[in-house]
Amino acid sequence: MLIDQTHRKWFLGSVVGLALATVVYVPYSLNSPQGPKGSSVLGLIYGSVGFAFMLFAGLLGLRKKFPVWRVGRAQTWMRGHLWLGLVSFPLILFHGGFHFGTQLTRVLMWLFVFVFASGLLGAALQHFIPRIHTAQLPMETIYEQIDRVRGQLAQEATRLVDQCCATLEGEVSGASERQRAVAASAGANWDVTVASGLQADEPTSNELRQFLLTEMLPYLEKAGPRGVRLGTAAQAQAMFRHLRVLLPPNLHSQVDDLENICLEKRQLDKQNRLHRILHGWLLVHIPLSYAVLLLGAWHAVVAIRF
Amino acid sequence: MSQRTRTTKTLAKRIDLQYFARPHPFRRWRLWLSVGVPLIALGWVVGQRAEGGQKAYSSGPLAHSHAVFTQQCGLCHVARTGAFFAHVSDQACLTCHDAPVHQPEQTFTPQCSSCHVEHQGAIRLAATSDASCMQCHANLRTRDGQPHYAASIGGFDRQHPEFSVLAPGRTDPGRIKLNHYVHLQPNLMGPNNTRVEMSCDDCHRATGSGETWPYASTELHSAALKLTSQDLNQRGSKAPMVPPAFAWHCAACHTLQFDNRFGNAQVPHDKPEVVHAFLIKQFGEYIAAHPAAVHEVEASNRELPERARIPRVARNASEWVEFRVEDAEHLLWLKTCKQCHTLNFTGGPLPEVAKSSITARWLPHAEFDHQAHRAMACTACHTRAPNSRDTADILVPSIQICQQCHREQGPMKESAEGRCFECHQYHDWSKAKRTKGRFSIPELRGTARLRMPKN
Amino acid sequence: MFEELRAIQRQFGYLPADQLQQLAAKLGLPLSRIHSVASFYPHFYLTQPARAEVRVCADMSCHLRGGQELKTNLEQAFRGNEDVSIRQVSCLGRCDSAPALAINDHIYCGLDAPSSLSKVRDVLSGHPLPAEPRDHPRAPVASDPYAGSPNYSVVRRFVETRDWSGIIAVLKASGLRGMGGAGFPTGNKWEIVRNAPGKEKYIVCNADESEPGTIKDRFIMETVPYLVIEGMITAGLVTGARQGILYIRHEYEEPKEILQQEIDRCYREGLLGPHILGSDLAFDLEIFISPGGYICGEESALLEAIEGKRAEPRNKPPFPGTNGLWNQPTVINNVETFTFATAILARGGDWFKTQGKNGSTGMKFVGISGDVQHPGVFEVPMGTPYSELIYECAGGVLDNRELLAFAPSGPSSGYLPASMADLTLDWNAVAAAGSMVGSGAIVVCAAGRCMLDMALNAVRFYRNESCGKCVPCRMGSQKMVEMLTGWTQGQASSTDLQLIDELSTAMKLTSICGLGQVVPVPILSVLKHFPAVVEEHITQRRCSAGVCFPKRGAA
Amino acid sequence: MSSKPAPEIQLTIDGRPVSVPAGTTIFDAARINGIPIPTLCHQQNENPVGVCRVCVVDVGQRVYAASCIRQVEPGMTVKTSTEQVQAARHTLIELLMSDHPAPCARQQHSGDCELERLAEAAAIGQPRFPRRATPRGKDDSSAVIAVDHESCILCDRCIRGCDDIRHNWVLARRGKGYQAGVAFDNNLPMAESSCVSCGECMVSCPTGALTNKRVVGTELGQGDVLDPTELLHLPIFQNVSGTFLELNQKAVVKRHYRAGDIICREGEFGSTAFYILEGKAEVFLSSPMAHVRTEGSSKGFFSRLKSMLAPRQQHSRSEESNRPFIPIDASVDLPYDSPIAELGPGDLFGEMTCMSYYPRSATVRAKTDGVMLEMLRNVLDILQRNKTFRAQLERTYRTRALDSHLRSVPIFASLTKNFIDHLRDRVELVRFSPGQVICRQGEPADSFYLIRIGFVKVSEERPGGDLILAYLARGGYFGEIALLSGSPRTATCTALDHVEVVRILREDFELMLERFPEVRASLEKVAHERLEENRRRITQIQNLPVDQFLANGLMEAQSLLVLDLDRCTRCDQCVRACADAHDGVSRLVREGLRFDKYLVATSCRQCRDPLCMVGCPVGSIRRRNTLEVIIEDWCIGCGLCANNCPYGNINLHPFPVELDDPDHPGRMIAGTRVKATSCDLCHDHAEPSCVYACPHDAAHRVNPPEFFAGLLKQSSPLNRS
Repeated sequence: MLIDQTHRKWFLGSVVGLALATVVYVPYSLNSPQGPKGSSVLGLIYGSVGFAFMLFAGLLGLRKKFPVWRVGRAQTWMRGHLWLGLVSFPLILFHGGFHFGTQLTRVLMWLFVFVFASGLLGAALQHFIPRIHTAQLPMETIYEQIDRVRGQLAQEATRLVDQCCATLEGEVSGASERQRAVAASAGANWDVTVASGLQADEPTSNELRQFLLTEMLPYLEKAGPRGVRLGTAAQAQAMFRHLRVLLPPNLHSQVDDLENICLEKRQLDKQNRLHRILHGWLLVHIPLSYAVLLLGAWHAVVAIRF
Repeated sequence: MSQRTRTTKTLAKRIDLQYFARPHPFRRWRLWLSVGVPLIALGWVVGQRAEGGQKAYSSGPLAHSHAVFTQQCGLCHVARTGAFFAHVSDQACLTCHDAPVHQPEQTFTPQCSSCHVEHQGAIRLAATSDASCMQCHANLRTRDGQPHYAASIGGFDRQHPEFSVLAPGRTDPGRIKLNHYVHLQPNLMGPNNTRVEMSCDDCHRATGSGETWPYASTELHSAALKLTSQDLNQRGSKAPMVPPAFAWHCAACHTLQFDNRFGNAQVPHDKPEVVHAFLIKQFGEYIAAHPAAVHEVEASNRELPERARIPRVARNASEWVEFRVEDAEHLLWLKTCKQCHTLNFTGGPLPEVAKSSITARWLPHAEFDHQAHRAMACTACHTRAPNSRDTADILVPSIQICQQCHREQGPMKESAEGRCFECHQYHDWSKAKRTKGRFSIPELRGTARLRMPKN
Repeated sequence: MFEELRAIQRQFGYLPADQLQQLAAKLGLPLSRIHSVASFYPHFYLTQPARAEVRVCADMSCHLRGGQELKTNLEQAFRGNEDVSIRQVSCLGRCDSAPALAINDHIYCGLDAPSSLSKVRDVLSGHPLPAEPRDHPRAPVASDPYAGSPNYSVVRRFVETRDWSGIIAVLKASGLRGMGGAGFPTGNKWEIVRNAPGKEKYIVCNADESEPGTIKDRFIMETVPYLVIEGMITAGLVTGARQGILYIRHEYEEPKEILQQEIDRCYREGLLGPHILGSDLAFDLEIFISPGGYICGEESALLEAIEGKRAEPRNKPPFPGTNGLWNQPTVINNVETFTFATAILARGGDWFKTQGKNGSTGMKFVGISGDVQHPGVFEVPMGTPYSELIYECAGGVLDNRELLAFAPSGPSSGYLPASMADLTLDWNAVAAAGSMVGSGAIVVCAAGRCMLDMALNAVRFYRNESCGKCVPCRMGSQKMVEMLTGWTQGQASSTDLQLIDELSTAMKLTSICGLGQVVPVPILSVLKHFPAVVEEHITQRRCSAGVCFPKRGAA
Repeated sequence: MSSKPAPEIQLTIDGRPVSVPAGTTIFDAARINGIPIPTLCHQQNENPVGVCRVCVVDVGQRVYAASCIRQVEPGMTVKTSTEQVQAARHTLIELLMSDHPAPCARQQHSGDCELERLAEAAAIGQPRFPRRATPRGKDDSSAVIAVDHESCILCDRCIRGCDDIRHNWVLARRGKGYQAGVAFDNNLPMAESSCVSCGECMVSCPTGALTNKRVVGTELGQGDVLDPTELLHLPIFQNVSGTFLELNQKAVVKRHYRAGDIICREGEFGSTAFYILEGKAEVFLSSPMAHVRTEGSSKGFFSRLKSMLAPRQQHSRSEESNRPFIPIDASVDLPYDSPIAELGPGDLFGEMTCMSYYPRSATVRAKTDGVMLEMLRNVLDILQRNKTFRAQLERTYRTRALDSHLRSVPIFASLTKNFIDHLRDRVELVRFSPGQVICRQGEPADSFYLIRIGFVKVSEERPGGDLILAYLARGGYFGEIALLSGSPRTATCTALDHVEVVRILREDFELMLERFPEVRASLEKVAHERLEENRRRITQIQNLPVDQFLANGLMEAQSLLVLDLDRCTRCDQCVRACADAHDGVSRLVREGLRFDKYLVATSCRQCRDPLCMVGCPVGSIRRRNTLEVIIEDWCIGCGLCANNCPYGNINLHPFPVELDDPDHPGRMIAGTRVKATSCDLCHDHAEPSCVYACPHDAAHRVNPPEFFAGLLKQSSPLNRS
């Protein structure tokens, strides 16, 4: 979400609406016999308009549950949610005359404060974080599928290492497609002699496998960078530098691939974190807003009754 | 260079196409919370309900007077049978309270709750807002179309007219000659020839503090006592000043001796007839006891100058009594009594004492609590009193003096209560009727079911 | 068929698949057969060639004279340029003016790197290539009985006498042997054909001179074409053949023109045609332009090529004398053989016998190339010592360096050390020394050459030119090249010497044709005469000539 | 041949005096006399060529003679196994072994690689020679014979088998020297060559160079295994090597069917084809003749979108095909209105399933009791390449299918029966194997093609790579542009799988145009549209700096779902909306490559080269002229398109339908049938649901070149300087 020029209409509308409400409120609050009260006509208007806005904002959740309903573009709803939700807070404050009341209303007000605050925070987060996300995570994937993708990365890494090991252990069939190509291109049609590159190197291959088992796979299979050396970019770089020293140059591209896998994993971890930030506030916002709506409705009933 | 290729296909193939059908923990959490938190809220509401209390919906704590039945909303919020709404009707209030009408001429009677706003916490319900009054008084219409006072009042400090007693030309109707100026002079001759200096509260007090009046008669006449104690007990803290009474405030200095033979014996402070009878009785008794005295020539009496020239000798005891009474009365009527009272010699043997006509309440439609103002010097408000030499002077302070402190309220205004109810009563309690209590303590406290009266 | 293919190639620049298909339909041949033939000859392109097809000769003489460096220079200059394809090619027959290179089939000799670069750039920028300079002076040939003005006296005489047995007798008496390398007595060959039964008989002149260092035929054809033609006519008349085919390699554009002029002249003068000189004798002569390849010089392969097939040598026997072209008796002789046959018949058999010296008889054209001052073709009497040929005819070793080795007959003869330079040009003497006179293509190596490198170069030539028909030659030549390359690159194995020995034996014994049999000769000769060089490479991984073992940094 | 017995010739072999008729080879002479001489290139039924040289013997000459070809001479002294001879042989075998991938395919399968057997006999272990460094390659194109050039020893046995024995003249040597090899025709992949799959070469080959191909499940489980002789008696197996048939014995079985038996069901994957020997069968479609229609759009705000089936009469879509016939994998087409047809003896069905493993395109049920041959692709390949069978097939096609085939192409609908009869004997069925070029850009045009089987890719060669213009499926036609204009071919058409086209020669085509001006008019219109569309696309490409754009395949897309990542909060609403709009099946994956700050989500891109089309067994998926993908009514729900789509953007949507009860004919039972669906852009609505549901204005459906035009200009190398 980007709060930009396209929001101008909403922004102006909200400002105007709010100004209007304030203009009405000031004399009202000054003149009303017992001060501004929810039960006064204006108070009720504020209350009901505010609640209507809240309800509208809350309906976004419902709207999202039925995305295909042709009841207005989700974007419109979102903007409504954002701006009407924003306006609803002062309206409700006006409604209560800046008093939080007792028990039910106080609970309600505090919940609303939390909902409002989390909403503001959320709006800010959703304004800024996507850009960070985009800039820093070129390899992001679908958040829900991170676990699955991680598993696939692990498989890919295993495959790569198997390939390298096969090359190192001199299996012509297994791995030396590239090598054979190198051999073939080294000599012209006539002058090729023997491709002598296939020299077995068991210790290196063992070390590579060890790296896979003790470093790479634990890192790839577990979410988060904690406790794994590959988790930090600098250390990972150092380790791969070491691998490059260890392995013959014809396998360096595989090492690059492995490093790339780690990079992707690192990005996925980061995505995990960012996603939690980006959507974590919803864990507060949504449940509380439901509670607010519920209690608000109850409050309305009770208030109308008594 | 890395050989890994990212193509749309490889990327998309990694994704389980139905992933969104299985909620991710994150979404599951959201769902549970979204269900859970409203449920908790609902539970709370229901819990409150189950507890029986409806306090939770209370828009605020009740005033002290009603706090007892906080849990019993139904006491006031009486729903009509079958109706949803349970607004507080006047009837509910009238169950316990009588609310005499304000003014027979008023065109509109507001609902109780419109002035007595409940759920505002421990406030006095009587402390209604000015706005309640201004509903009418801002632009007063009466049934007869004749507002008696100002027709448009905005508040105590806004368009409130000057106290009517202070209207020009108005004088104190009191007939007791009192010179405040003289009384406040230093070095006055006090009782028993002592010198005294008087202060206001030697005579003006709001309540009987139990303290004795400094100038009260040592031997009071019962009649005088009776009067004062009635005055003292009737009106609570907002009682007006105790009206000055001879026995309490004057008698110590203004002694009523009538004859030297009786020392300092005094005549009762009563009607001339009573005094006359007293004198006859006194002298009669004296002559009876001192028959010799009939013939004693009276030394000239400085105090009665008219009489000094002709000493009269009684012929007999009764004559003596007659003379002596005459003399004493002469002294009393022309000097002692006349000092304060206005005596009319209308032809009868005895003068007629004019009614004292002391005004007990200067502001009949308002209350003023001197006690509340005790911190101030009397003259701070009654500024004219020290220089008042004339009984006719009305020494009630101007409203402007009040308004110096009593203004529109607010924390920044640093003012004393300025709302109407501070001085004015809405209900005309003089017309109050008795109400009948119906509730038991458990009913009120909410521990027992409320039996609603059938309408 | 080759003409058709050439026509297609001229039109399209290569042989497109669909054109081959159409050709197959036109000729009524299976497509597989046409493709099989077309793919055999490197002259035909099956795919679109580059705009500049540069072919650098890398065989012996050119190798000695900087062919490799030229190729490297070109490769560096045009690396990554898809419009230029630089390849190595087998001997272009310009050994006297090495190094030679062909750009889009135009041959240039003795170019240095800059001028060849500019030539290639010219091609790329679309300039037409300048014609090949033709500056071969016609030196008088001592053997020429007509001294430059031919009158075809032999033919004329035969038309009159028709004494075929006499001619064969003269030839036999002269001791003339095939000058192409194998040295089969010419008279006997003609006689066999003469006696062989057959509906048709053919005379084929093998002018497919392709062995590195061999340039004499070109010289002969350019200077005394009439002797060749007369020799062929004579052979035809003697054997009863009525069709003569002069099989010339396609690189010999100029000799072909000269010959064609001469043939045209003969037709005009009645020396060729259905009625030679008005008689009932008939003989037609045509030039067949070879589609290319050294193997075509092998007689049976040459016949296959004429028949429009892959030039794969036949299993012998039967020999061409009885089962030659189109399975008919066929005389196949070298240009030089026909030339000398004419000379002998014109001058008499004794003349030839008296020409030799040092106990040898006969004359020989030799081409001397490689590290000599004046490479060229020389007509010398047999029996002349090689040292005399090198030092006197060719002006000595280049830059007055020491003579290191020489090959008496190109790669097929193997290398002989300088110590054997006193050997005389004599069939038997040279054979005794383990080599052969062959075609007389003397290639000289000056001191400072690596003989292993030279052997590898020769073996590689054979590998490149192997037709691939039989296993020993196809596989053996390749494996031998690989092993020798390994030696020059420090990858020798201890069993290699033994293996080379076994392989050489097997190749010599089992190959179908001479090519396969001579593949091992160069390396065997080096092993025999320069064991130290081989030893040095194998055991010490050192090349004192500084040719082998590519520098690590250079790669 | 002279009837005179040849004179006897005396000679000595290995010290034994023997006498054989003149003209006998040494090899035979020795063999007759019980002296075995090893050989590789020689076979008794073929003329000797003497190329392997393994059979060399010492005849006392300078060089050894190849005994297989050298004839005996009087007084010859032959030594077949002297130490030197054996050493030479040893070297030769070792040479061959050094390039031989031991064990080769033949050795692996049947253990009878002659070279390896010889090597074993000669105790050759690891060859001492260096191994071959340049690979020679394999040719896996043929369905029946695997070609491994690595194993080839150039013995010429296959060549002689092909040329001399079978007279097919397909095989020959190619190249020269060490580069020499064996080539089919014009060095074509075997399947593209004129090879008739007689199997002779494979039978002849001594090594693993030509081996019988193992097809998946080479053995058919049920049915009667046929004896090769039995097969050879069938005219359609004439001229096939019996040995070859024996090797493939279990890949063809005879099966008996009772009337009413289901032989195969539409949508099933299979690997066999059926040839009817006796009896009749009916072929029909049981899938509902309808397409998926998304409903509930404009009715009300809250109506949930429902997907339902609708036939084209009820719900006609723009540019929907109105063809009256549905192409299926048999020699007949099915009429749209009543999709059922009859097959009889001599008919073959299931070719595409068998050759390209496509799902069955229709259900076949035995109408009468009958006998059928069920065969795997190797046998089918033999059959299809058989000249007799091909003639029969063409005959069948001409009499039965040409009519409906031509008429199912709308523009030919007006052809008269007369003219079709005229064409009947003039059209030609031509087969192409996968990857084979049918006509090439720039070549002169000589015919017009109608696709009978398989898929054809139409592409244009452009600097920097081929541009795919279209994929054509069965019923498609091509080649008209060049014929109409008389210019060379404007595009290259390549077979994507086993393709069979009907070729209409230029003169017939021109005759048709002459006689049916309306055909000409509509053809010209189509040709013009095609050209115009191609031209438009090419200008588009030329105007854009395309490197990265092309690299992402965006050029091929005509409509992209892009997500502005700066706005997208990754809330997944779009995916949910899509799933919601399509009964819980999302047609969109929010993952893919990025282009600038946009994520190109994987949702149907309406590719210009829709790979999904390729392989549809009934040709029900195709592109509109607007390039939108449309799935026709006769989709049988096999799911191949879903597999083929590189982006997983085709989904299978299940629908309840009434089906014939297999147990009680005539009664119906409830069942489920699936239909393929792809992003329909929610086209009943103003905008796609995903875009509509995006709360953050991040999702957009765009035309890539327009949308990215600004970006592309920026990144243009020209503007950068």
